[in-house]
Amino acid sequence: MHVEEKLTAETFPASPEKSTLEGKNKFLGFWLFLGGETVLFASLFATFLALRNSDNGGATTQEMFELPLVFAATMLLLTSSLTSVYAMYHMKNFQFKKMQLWMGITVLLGAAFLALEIYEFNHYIHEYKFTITSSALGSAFYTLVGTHGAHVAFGLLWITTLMVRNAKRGLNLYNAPKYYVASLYWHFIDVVWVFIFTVVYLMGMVG
Amino acid sequence: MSTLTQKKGFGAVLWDYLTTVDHKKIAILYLVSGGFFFLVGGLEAMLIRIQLAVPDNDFISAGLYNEVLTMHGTTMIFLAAMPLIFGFMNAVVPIQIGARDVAFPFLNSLGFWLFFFGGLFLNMGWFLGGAPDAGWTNYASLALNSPGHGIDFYLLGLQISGFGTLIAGINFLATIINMRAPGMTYMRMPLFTWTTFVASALILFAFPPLTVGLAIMMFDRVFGTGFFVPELGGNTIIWEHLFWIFGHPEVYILILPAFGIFSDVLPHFSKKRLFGYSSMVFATVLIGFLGFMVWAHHMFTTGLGPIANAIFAVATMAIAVPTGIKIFNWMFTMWGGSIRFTVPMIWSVAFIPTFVMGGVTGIMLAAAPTDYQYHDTYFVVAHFHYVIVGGVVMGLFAGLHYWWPKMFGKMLGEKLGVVTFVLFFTGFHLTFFIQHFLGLMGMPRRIFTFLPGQGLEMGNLISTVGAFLMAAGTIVLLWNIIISSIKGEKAAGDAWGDGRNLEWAVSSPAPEYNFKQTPLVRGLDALWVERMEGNKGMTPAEPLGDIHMPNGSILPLIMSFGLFVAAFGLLYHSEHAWGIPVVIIGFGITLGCMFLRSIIDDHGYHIHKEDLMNDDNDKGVKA
Amino acid sequence: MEKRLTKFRLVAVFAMLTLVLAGCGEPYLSALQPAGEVADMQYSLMILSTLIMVIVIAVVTVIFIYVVVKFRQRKGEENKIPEQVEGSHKLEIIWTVIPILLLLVLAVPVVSATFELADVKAMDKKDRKPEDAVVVNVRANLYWWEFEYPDYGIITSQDLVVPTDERVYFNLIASDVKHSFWVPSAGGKMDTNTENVNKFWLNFDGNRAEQAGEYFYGKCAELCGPSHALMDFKVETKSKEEFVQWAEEMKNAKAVASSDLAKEGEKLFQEKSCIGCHAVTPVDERPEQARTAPNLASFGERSRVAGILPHNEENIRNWLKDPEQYKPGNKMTKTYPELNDQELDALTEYLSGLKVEAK
Amino acid sequence: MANQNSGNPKVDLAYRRKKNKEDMKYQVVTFALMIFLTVVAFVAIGYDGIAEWFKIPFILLLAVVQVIFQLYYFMHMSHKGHEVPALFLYSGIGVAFLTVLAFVTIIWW
Ligand code: HEA
Ligand code: HEA
Ligand code: HEC
Ligand code: CUA
Ligand SMILES: [Cu+2]
Repeated sequence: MHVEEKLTAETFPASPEKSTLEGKNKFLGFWLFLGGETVLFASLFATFLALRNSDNGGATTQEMFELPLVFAATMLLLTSSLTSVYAMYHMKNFQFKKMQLWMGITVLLGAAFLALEIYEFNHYIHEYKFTITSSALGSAFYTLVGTHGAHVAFGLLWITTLMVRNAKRGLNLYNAPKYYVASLYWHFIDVVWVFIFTVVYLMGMVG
Repeated sequence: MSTLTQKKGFGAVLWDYLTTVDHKKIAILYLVSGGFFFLVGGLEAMLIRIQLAVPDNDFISAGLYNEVLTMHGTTMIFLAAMPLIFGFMNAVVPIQIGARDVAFPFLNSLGFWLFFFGGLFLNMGWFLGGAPDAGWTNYASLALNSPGHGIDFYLLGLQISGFGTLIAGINFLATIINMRAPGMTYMRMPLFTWTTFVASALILFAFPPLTVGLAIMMFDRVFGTGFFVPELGGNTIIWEHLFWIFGHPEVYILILPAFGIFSDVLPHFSKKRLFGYSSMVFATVLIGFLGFMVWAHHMFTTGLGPIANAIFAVATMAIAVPTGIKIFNWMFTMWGGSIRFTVPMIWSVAFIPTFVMGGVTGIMLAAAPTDYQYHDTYFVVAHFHYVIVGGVVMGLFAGLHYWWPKMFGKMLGEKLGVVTFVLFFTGFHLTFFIQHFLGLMGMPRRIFTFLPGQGLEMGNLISTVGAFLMAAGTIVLLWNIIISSIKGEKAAGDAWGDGRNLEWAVSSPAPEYNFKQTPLVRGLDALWVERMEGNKGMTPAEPLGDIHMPNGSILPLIMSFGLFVAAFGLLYHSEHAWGIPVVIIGFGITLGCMFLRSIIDDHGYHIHKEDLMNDDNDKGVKA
Repeated sequence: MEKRLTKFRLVAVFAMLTLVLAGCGEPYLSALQPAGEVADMQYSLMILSTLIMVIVIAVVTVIFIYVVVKFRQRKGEENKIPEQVEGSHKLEIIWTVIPILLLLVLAVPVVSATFELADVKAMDKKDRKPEDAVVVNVRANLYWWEFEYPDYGIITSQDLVVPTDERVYFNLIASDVKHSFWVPSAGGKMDTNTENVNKFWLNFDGNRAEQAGEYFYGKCAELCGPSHALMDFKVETKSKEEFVQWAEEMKNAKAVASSDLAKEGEKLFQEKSCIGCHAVTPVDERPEQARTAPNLASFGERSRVAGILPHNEENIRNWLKDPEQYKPGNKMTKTYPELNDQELDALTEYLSGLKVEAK
Repeated sequence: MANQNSGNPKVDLAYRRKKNKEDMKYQVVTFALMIFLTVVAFVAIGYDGIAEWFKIPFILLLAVVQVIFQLYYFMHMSHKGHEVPALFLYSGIGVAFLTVLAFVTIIWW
């Protein structure tokens, strides 16, 4: 089966992401990559935890963090996880248009999340003079949350590129694994965020 | 001459190598650049030994010594040993598992070029106002205190090459999991493939902490963050942990593939199957696993407290058990065999007692209270050169001689090989054995000179003499390579005779598609099994058909070059206005290439059945 | 009987190993010639572990040589195909279990010694009296050491003075980059970190200290910059009474310049801003951060200049003239106006006369 | 190629669509649970009536449960063919756990 062969809903395989060797490799390689990312974020979390009280006399996390904002951000990201699941659902059903649509919604939600985060950082910097250089806590906070944010931004770029690139030619076995892997990446970002809101924000409120 | 390889001009050959995604050519790229860096690192070692030959020497100054010392360690570990290992993995592993290619040919090439430009960047320090000087461990307080840009070269250079390593690791994992030929079950994989697998897994989990450590230290130095600045509430111990969480697995990343090489060579030249294959596999996995829970044995004197020290001491000692299993299995592989002392075999045989000596001093170091005495002395230097040179480098030498014919189609001279061995081996023990005692007698490591009258003169002089012997051995090796590539004997597919694994079933060098027909594997030591049943070669698992090949690409090189450029911008951004624009340009190049890569479809090409049939008969046939 | 014999053999091997190793190095510097409780403990662990390792190496070597000699391919055997043995469970169990046992033998004393050596309860005790335990605050600085005796309110540099035959407790910290405090003859090292205080103890054996000579040598064991190699210090041991007496004398010591030349030196010491960094009395009440240079109160009695050069007028003079030549990257170079010959003489004279001990 | 089913594409399709739909139902339930867990965590922290010592372990537990949902349902780890990914992910989590554990226990200054 050639990868770019035009398929129909009937001939489209059940696991399009794994029905070519390239797809299988991509699928596996990406999971491996996520294993490594786990350790990468763990190192950042660990560093943050070691420095979470090193505020250098500046504002403490209890003073700064505002739960409503974090809650809103969390809802946006969690929902975007669900919308990307919808996109994959339509991919399996070979409904390209619907898939694109849900991917698009995912991107919008992700962008909204990112905007909130930028607003939040800006707020801390101007309101509390809490910057990446003001204390070790600041360094650890912005690096951890910022790395996550950078992942979100990269994810947005990636998914958008995919959508634009494939808008005209529809779904095939060459690009199905790409979409699949991008959605895995998106879920992973969500997983990391679950720990960020728990460990950084919620635990930061407890002190 | 085959229809596929016509004579090409120099330019075409160069272009071919710059754009290649063929694992066998990437192997050669790794081998050549790793070999070059080995010479550089060795030269630095010679400077160290000359400086320390006599007390109060002023051959090189204190500041320069620290740079040489740091670059020696860093170059040897990151730019020599690892790439050489990757070279052999690339040359051999896909063939050993009966694959036509690796899982990600494009990424494979990207991994190489990232390493290459990272290494280049690291060494730029020499020409641009100072190399890193805080030791290869680059402890935070000293690194942040170091003036000039040396440390920045270290941080950015290793960051770039680290990405390359990570990519290479993922590639090998995916290759071994997904690309094995029919019948090549996990428990039939040659040990070199197994150790590649485990080492790649270690890379996958060990490099991210290094990435984080390098990144946050770079932030501290370049942007003024406070991770390691006590005045801002930072903590330098974090660096030590991050470094060693990476650093300890790293030493197993180096040694495991070397173990793999020995595990392939010893059975081959003993004409016997590997003794206790499954326990060898088990031991490999166990070493990899334990490797992640012992890192703090490098930090016994940091002040972690007795509970942590005791736990890490005992955990470290546990590694003796799986390693011991391996040592005995190797000896019993030879037991009852018919040992042929070829050059690779000589290296492998000599490795056994040498490594045991290095390993047992490791256990001595693991005894926390005594490590308070050994730590940061020449005893440690002796330990790790015994395991690294006596293990890794000897493994590389064994592998080099063993697979040279497979990679280049010509044998290396055996006589000169023996000369190299004798010189290097004698020199090695002369250099490093005495260092155990120097350490115990009170000589700290990383000192640029020592004072007369403290009883350290004799030992240091002997050590230096030994180093010259090693250098002589290395030079003979270079000579051997030159001579034999001019008039070496042409190697057959099964270059050494009695080959056991699949790499000996294809021609030397292997055709670009490795196997005309994917082989069917029917047991451990696949080729040997066929031979014992009277077959000449492997049984094919598929009919002859078109072979799908990936296209070459120049993008990996440009992508890596982009990061190289960006790194310069970052390094100089605080003192030159062009810094930030250069960062943007650099990242732009890289992102642009990534963008191109993702929008240009690359379906590769096919080698047609007819061409394969016309192709030189003895290429890849037996499969 | 049987048991006693094996025990005897063990002791004999121990003794032999001890003899062999003890020949090594200088008694004031070598970890192989321990001179105190900690070093002894570590030394006996070293011997124990070496012994185990010698056994391991011996076993491996014997099998190894046998195999390599016995099973090499001889002429005419080129086509022989040895039996393809898969493995042997019995053997594998043997070489799994025996190493585990050997490691247990090592691990038990290792763990107990780890806790023993970390026992600093005595110094942390609430309302500890100076008589209970001697405490020294060690502060490591780029290429020089400061030793503060909080119980006596005095400070020395470069030369550590300790009482013998009792546990001396140390608080260790670094003021700039990480260093490591190591007196090989007395025991293993402990790092001086930049952000936290480390604690440990040593014990100096009076008799063996005497045999070792005037001083024990101490070293910095963590790469800290160009002059890391030269960051040495000395340890002077005294009996408890002498130590207490010394401390009292230190408390009351004053810098006095006797000769005219020395008086001139004293004046220069003020004028050339030396006093801005160096204190000349052992009681220095400035905060740590202000104490940026070695305390010179007892400089006249030291055995080394800057921790490394033999103590004589020639070297003092040379040091003052160009410290960079002796310790690259040190923090004194270029911080004071250049000195002419006459000024050098005067300062040397003055510095040589800085003594605290009433001898 | 990858059509492991009956061979009649029409039947397969209908069957697969149905199955996918079922899957999707689970996904939505999963999502609802995740939202619920999140709300509980936020409320637990915001509410003063809960003992302080209890809060941190409690929300950590909630996070772990939620992540398991993400991995097994959203990321399909419950489907077969995920043995190797699971192995590597868990290894990664193991290393991650050790790292975090070390940083919260033996870096205390
Ligand atoms: C290839 C590299 C390599 C390898 C394989 C090893 C292997 C081991 N290493 Fe080594 N090590 C280094 C490279 C390596 N090391 C480096 C580079 C450093 C210094 C880093 C720096 O500070 O710059 C270092 C430092 C180092 C230290 C820190 C010392 C210090 O700084 O104070 C310690 C402490 O525990 C240690 C322990 C060990 C142990 C227990 C093993 C074990 O894996 C060894 C196991 C092998 C055997 C034990 C032999 C065979 C076994 C038998 C025959 C069975 C019977 C044996 C017994 C019962 C004992 N190593
Ligand atoms: C793979 C790792 C590796 C390898 C192979 C080596 C190989 C050697 N090493 Fe090194 N070494 C380290 C890793 C390695 N080392 C590390 C990690 C450190 C710690 C650094 C730190 O503290 O931060 C260290 C530190 C170290 C020290 C301690 C320095 C100090 O603490 O002050 C010494 C001293 O003797 C030393 C010596 C040597 C010698 C003599 C060799 C020899 O085996 C080298 C043999 C090779 C040659 C001799 C090649 C020479 C070739 C030529 C001369 C050819 C001429 C050139 C051309 C033709 C172009 N090494
Ligand atoms: C910036 C502060 C500074 C100034 C000013 C300074 N020194 Fe120093 N001095 C140091 C430091 C730091 C050292 C330790 C150097 C080392 O060993 O690395 C030192 C070491 C010495 C030593 C050797 C100490 C020993 O214990 O062996 C002498 C003697 C000395 N200085 C004398 C002087 C004199 C005399 C002057 C004035 C002319 C002077 N110093 C000015 C910082 C200073
Ligand atoms: Cu201080 Cu080395
Ligand atoms: Cu280690």
